[in-house]
Amino acid sequence: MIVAEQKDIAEIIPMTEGYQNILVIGCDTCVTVCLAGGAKEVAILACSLRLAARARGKKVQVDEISIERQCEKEFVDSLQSTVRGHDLLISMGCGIGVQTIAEQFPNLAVVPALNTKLLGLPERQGVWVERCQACGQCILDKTGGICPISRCSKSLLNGPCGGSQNGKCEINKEIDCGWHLIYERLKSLGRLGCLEEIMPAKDWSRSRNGGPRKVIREDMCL
Amino acid sequence: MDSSPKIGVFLCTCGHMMNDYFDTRALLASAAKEPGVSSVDECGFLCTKSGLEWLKIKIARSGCERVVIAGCSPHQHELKFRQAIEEAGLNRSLMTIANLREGCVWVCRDKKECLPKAERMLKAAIHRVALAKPVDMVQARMSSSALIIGAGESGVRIALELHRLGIQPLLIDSQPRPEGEREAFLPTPCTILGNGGSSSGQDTGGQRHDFSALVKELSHKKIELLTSTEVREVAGGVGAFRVVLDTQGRERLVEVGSIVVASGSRLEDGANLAKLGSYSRIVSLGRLQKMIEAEPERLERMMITAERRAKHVCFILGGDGPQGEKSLVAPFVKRASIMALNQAILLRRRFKAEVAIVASDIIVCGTGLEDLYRLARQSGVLFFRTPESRPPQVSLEKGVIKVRVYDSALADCIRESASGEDDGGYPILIQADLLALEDEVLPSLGTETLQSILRVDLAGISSFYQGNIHLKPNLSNRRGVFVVGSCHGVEDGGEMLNDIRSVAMAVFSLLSRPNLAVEQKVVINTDKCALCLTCIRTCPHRAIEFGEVKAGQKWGARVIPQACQGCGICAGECPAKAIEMVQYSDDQIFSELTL
Amino acid sequence: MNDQDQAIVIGGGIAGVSSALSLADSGCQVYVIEKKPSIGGHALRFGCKATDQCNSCGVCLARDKIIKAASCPNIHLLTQAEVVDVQESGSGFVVTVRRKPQFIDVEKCTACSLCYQRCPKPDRAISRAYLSPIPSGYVINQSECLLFQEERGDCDLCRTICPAGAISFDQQEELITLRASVVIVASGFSAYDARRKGHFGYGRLRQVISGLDLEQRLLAGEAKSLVPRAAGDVPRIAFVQCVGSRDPHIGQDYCSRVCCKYAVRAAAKLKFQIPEAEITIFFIDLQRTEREFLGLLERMSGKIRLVKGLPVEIGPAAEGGDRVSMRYENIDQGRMERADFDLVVLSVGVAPSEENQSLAQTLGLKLGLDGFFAPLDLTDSTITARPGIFLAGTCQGPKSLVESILHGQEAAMRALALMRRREEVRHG
Amino acid sequence: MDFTPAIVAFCCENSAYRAADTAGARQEGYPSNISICRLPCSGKLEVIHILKAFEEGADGVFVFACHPDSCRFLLGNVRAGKRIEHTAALLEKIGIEKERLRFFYLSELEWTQFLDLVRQGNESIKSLGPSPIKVKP
Repeated sequence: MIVAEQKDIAEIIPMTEGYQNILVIGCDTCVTVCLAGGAKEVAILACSLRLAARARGKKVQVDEISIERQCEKEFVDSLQSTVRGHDLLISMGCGIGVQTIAEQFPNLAVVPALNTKLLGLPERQGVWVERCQACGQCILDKTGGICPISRCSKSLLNGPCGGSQNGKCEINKEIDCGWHLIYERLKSLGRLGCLEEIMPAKDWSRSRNGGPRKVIREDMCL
Repeated sequence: MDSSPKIGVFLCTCGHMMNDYFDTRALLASAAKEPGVSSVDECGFLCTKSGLEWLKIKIARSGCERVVIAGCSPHQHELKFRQAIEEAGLNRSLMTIANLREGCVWVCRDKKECLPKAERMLKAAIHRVALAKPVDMVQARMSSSALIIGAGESGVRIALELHRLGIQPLLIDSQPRPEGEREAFLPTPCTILGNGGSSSGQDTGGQRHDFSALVKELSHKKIELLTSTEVREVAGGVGAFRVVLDTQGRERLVEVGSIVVASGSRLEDGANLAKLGSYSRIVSLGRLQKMIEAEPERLERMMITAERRAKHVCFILGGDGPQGEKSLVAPFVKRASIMALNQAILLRRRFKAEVAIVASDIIVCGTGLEDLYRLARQSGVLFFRTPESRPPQVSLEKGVIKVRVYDSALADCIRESASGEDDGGYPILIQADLLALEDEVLPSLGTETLQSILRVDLAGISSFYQGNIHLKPNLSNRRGVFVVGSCHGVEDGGEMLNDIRSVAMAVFSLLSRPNLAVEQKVVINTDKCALCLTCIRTCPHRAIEFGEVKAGQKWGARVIPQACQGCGICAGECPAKAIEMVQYSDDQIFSELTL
Repeated sequence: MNDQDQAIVIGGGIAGVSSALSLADSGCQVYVIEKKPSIGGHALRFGCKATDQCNSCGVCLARDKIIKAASCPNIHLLTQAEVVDVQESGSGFVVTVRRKPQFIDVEKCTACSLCYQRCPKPDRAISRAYLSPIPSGYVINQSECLLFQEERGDCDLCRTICPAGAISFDQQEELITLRASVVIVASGFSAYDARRKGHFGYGRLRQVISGLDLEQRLLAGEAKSLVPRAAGDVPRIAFVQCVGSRDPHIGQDYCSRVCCKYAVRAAAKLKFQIPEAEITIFFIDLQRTEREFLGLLERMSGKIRLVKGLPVEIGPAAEGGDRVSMRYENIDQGRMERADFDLVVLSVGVAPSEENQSLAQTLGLKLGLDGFFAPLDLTDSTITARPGIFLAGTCQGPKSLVESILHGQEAAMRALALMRRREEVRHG
Repeated sequence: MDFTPAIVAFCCENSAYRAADTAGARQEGYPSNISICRLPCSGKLEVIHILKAFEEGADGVFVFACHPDSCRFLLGNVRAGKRIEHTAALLEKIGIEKERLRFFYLSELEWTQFLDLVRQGNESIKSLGPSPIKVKP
């Protein structure tokens, strides 16, 4: 699932500067499930923007709607009549949603209300962890179903670095060493042989660092 | 709007009391102008029998479909009014009360403020009732059977008690044999006092009963007992839990009305004991109890050391009790106190030992404990009271256990007569052949797994729910699941029996009717449901589960109405706005905010 | 459950209410016979002891149950009523109840409070009958009412003023006969009368109050006013434990089980409301049981002072002023000490009710040496020597609110088991 | 002219609503500009309800929950507390003083505290002046 998190309202308010008729569009799929851009969040954002405008002595019209999936042109097209009369669309979808809307309504300003963070799963209510980096070349078959690209902080392909200690990552002691997990899993599967195969270097177009990322919504953690 | 429901507004003046505060006709006139209001009326006493009859007639005559009652607090007569409008043919939830008495006329200092405030409140109530939706009543089937997890003493006993009440118990235990041991360490003062129990007047050695006799009674009563069996899965809710049991790999689905957790607890050597190493003459209370019962000769030998003739035993209670994260109920001081008193008396009576008990406080808050304490004193047990700031010091010198004690009451007289030897502030020296220390009480093995399967907080492993006053004395966060015995911190055997019978009562009153009529307080719109599982994870009562909403259809979240307690937390958390509390919908709450 | 099964619960305190609710939920018709004008007993006179968090005193839990019982269709409340006779009949009992005139018809009373407001007696002969947080009705206290006093025997102001016409002085005392298969005795306790310990000055010294007095002030939200003080003055408060407990000289040689807990909770509440107050608790043995209480003790450590040892006497302070002076033994220090306090709270114990003797006689039961109803067996403390009569709550011995609820349910279970057994016998 | 703020008090029906009833029944009087909104549990209260109250012209919003460990639904009050914290931060960024949103723990018996809190709360909202939403056109 795509995990996103809402931008700080202080960042969204300036985006609406100068617009009179705003439509906040939610998405009923991934971002609803990760509690960032569903019907509930749309209502909160729309109301917040109305209040923010009035607190600044302005009056704006903010309408709200939520559609099945913003990443599908057909669903976005169904907004044709709704967007009429609006001069700004705020997408509460993931980055793809924003772009699909922008593509379908080329004459309207579209801005994002979310930061699309990662592909992951909820570890528990209110905490999401990264499990996939969409690297485009899945090797989970060789690693016992544990992804070294996302679970190893350095995305190493051929075993752990020297910093792995007691099964924990040297970047952060809270994080499990991805390669330690892979080793343990393969051992229990009786397939340690997999590790002998040397994996060729991956072609990284961009470098990255910082290890697996995490989204935590403090107010949802209970 | 033609389709808007007709609303009847009925003002109860509380015996014309309200007329003192404002012009009731003016209030009703302004209410009559609100959209949807089809009739307004006032009455002196709506809550009386005749008032309720009047209300029913008025509803019938005016043909109104919604009712606003303006009067006193809903906490006073809401139920009565709901019943009345139901008798008048309306759904019980198509009603709103405007709390004009406790919320307006008795609040305003200035009578002039009353009318505008009353108008505002009445308007809000009219808007609210216009948005009201009927609440459905659901008949929940209540199976009169119960699953009891754990065949320790509390489990076996509650099975027998439930059987007496006509509830069909099914007892399971993860062990191959039922074990009385799991709670046998819970002591009862009356057994030794001899003024109760099965063997009146006899010194029963601290043992309450014969556990095997209880187990025999089980088979005599034909109560099913599955050993080597564990719970794999629990679905459904009170009245109809669907439980998957696993007996050594063989799975079996049972449906039960209630689940009683009697998983018990176990004793471990406490931190104090660990600190003193593995010297065989330093034992835990639990170990000492076993020796008294099963190995008296060995115990006798242990108490006779080469140098000295008399047998000296010392008990240390309290102090820095073991408080591991998973330990039950912090230090189990009461349990230890009763146990030590029992054992001290026995050691004096049977073994003629010299016994000293060192403690900061003697726990006597329990049935018969004061008598037990007195009996111990009368039997010649010595008590040393130490301030908490100066716990006793234990050392081993040439095979003798030396306990140095500061007793505040004796300190001065001893110091005066002391030989001048430096005692480091601990003037009393007890030389003991045997030293007994508190044990640590831990949840039985497997409690954590059981907790995650039942989704119920047990044994205070995560102490959050159990501390809640509204779960006292023996409820769990999940309706129909009860906790009994030492697994939720019961400290003495007598109290455990109270606990067992009280839980038996609670199970019975829940399951005594074959059907239970419950309101469907929460409704999930499956079309909107994104199946994010938020409601399932946040419902404090585990009243929501997911699966096919209708056979063969798309999956969705669904409410188990009899398990739902109507808090609305799910509706508050649902990100897709798919969950609505019938009587507190968003629109209804918004309608009250118009100021 | 058989529909004709009727049960009688004597006492509408928390234990009786718990028994009644359990039985009513199981389909029995239950008559609760309460001496006072409203049910609830002591529990409704206690205040909430929450500070910045709940301290698990259980008062709200008890109130919930009482409110639930008051509106339960299977529970029939007979207030201002007393059991005068119990006869065995077949497998059950015929119980005669004497009910005092109510004067105010509860069915008609709307709790509008007019009668209360207009009652000419300065301290009002009419009081609120609390069943819920708000008065659900009013009652006239016959011994206070002017109508029943010779000098002004014609006052019926309230009757003429009552808009509901709920007041009638024509009512007479009535005798009601009830049949029941079981009787549960839940007649409760009396608090120890601290006046009996003259050296503590209770009743003589304004600054010395009992734990129950404090509870009522907490309930009324007036606890702060107990320690009036000038600016910069540090209020000093003492709690004295075991007043009327663990004392063989007065025949109450048992631990009252609740005092350590209520004293520490009340101390925590006072400390929360008056943060600058210095609070000391004088005790014999601190009864450290129950997890919630241990947690509270931990949170309060360093905030309240605990002194092992009880006062010998309490008297007016030497230099006059508003304080009282206390002489006490500090056992841990091994010496006598003296200190002045603005307020001394005596933690009075749970004593057997004065009416136990006569009630026991009516019921044909025995009291124990301590004056409480004696169970047949200590491990089965709800069973009496008379089959069909059960004990619940503090009439059997000291218990906390939660323990009373538990015990009430236990008694109900025993009663139900008996009813079932009889039914089985009847049907072979 | 003296400013009378409009205040919405969200009250859990198990605690503060009862306390408010008792406060009413004692006829001690509290500011009549406080509108009480009854909730089944403070855990039901959503961010949007608070925002809507401000949008409808409230100058202040008070939320009353049961004390920690005494929520009849276990953690509804803790949930509410976290949500209020989150909403207060949101309000501040929107341009509404976070002091206009206040959160209190209260039990059903603490009706005198209820009086103190609403009286003091009313004064503090008064001193803040009308809500910025209302002042500007």
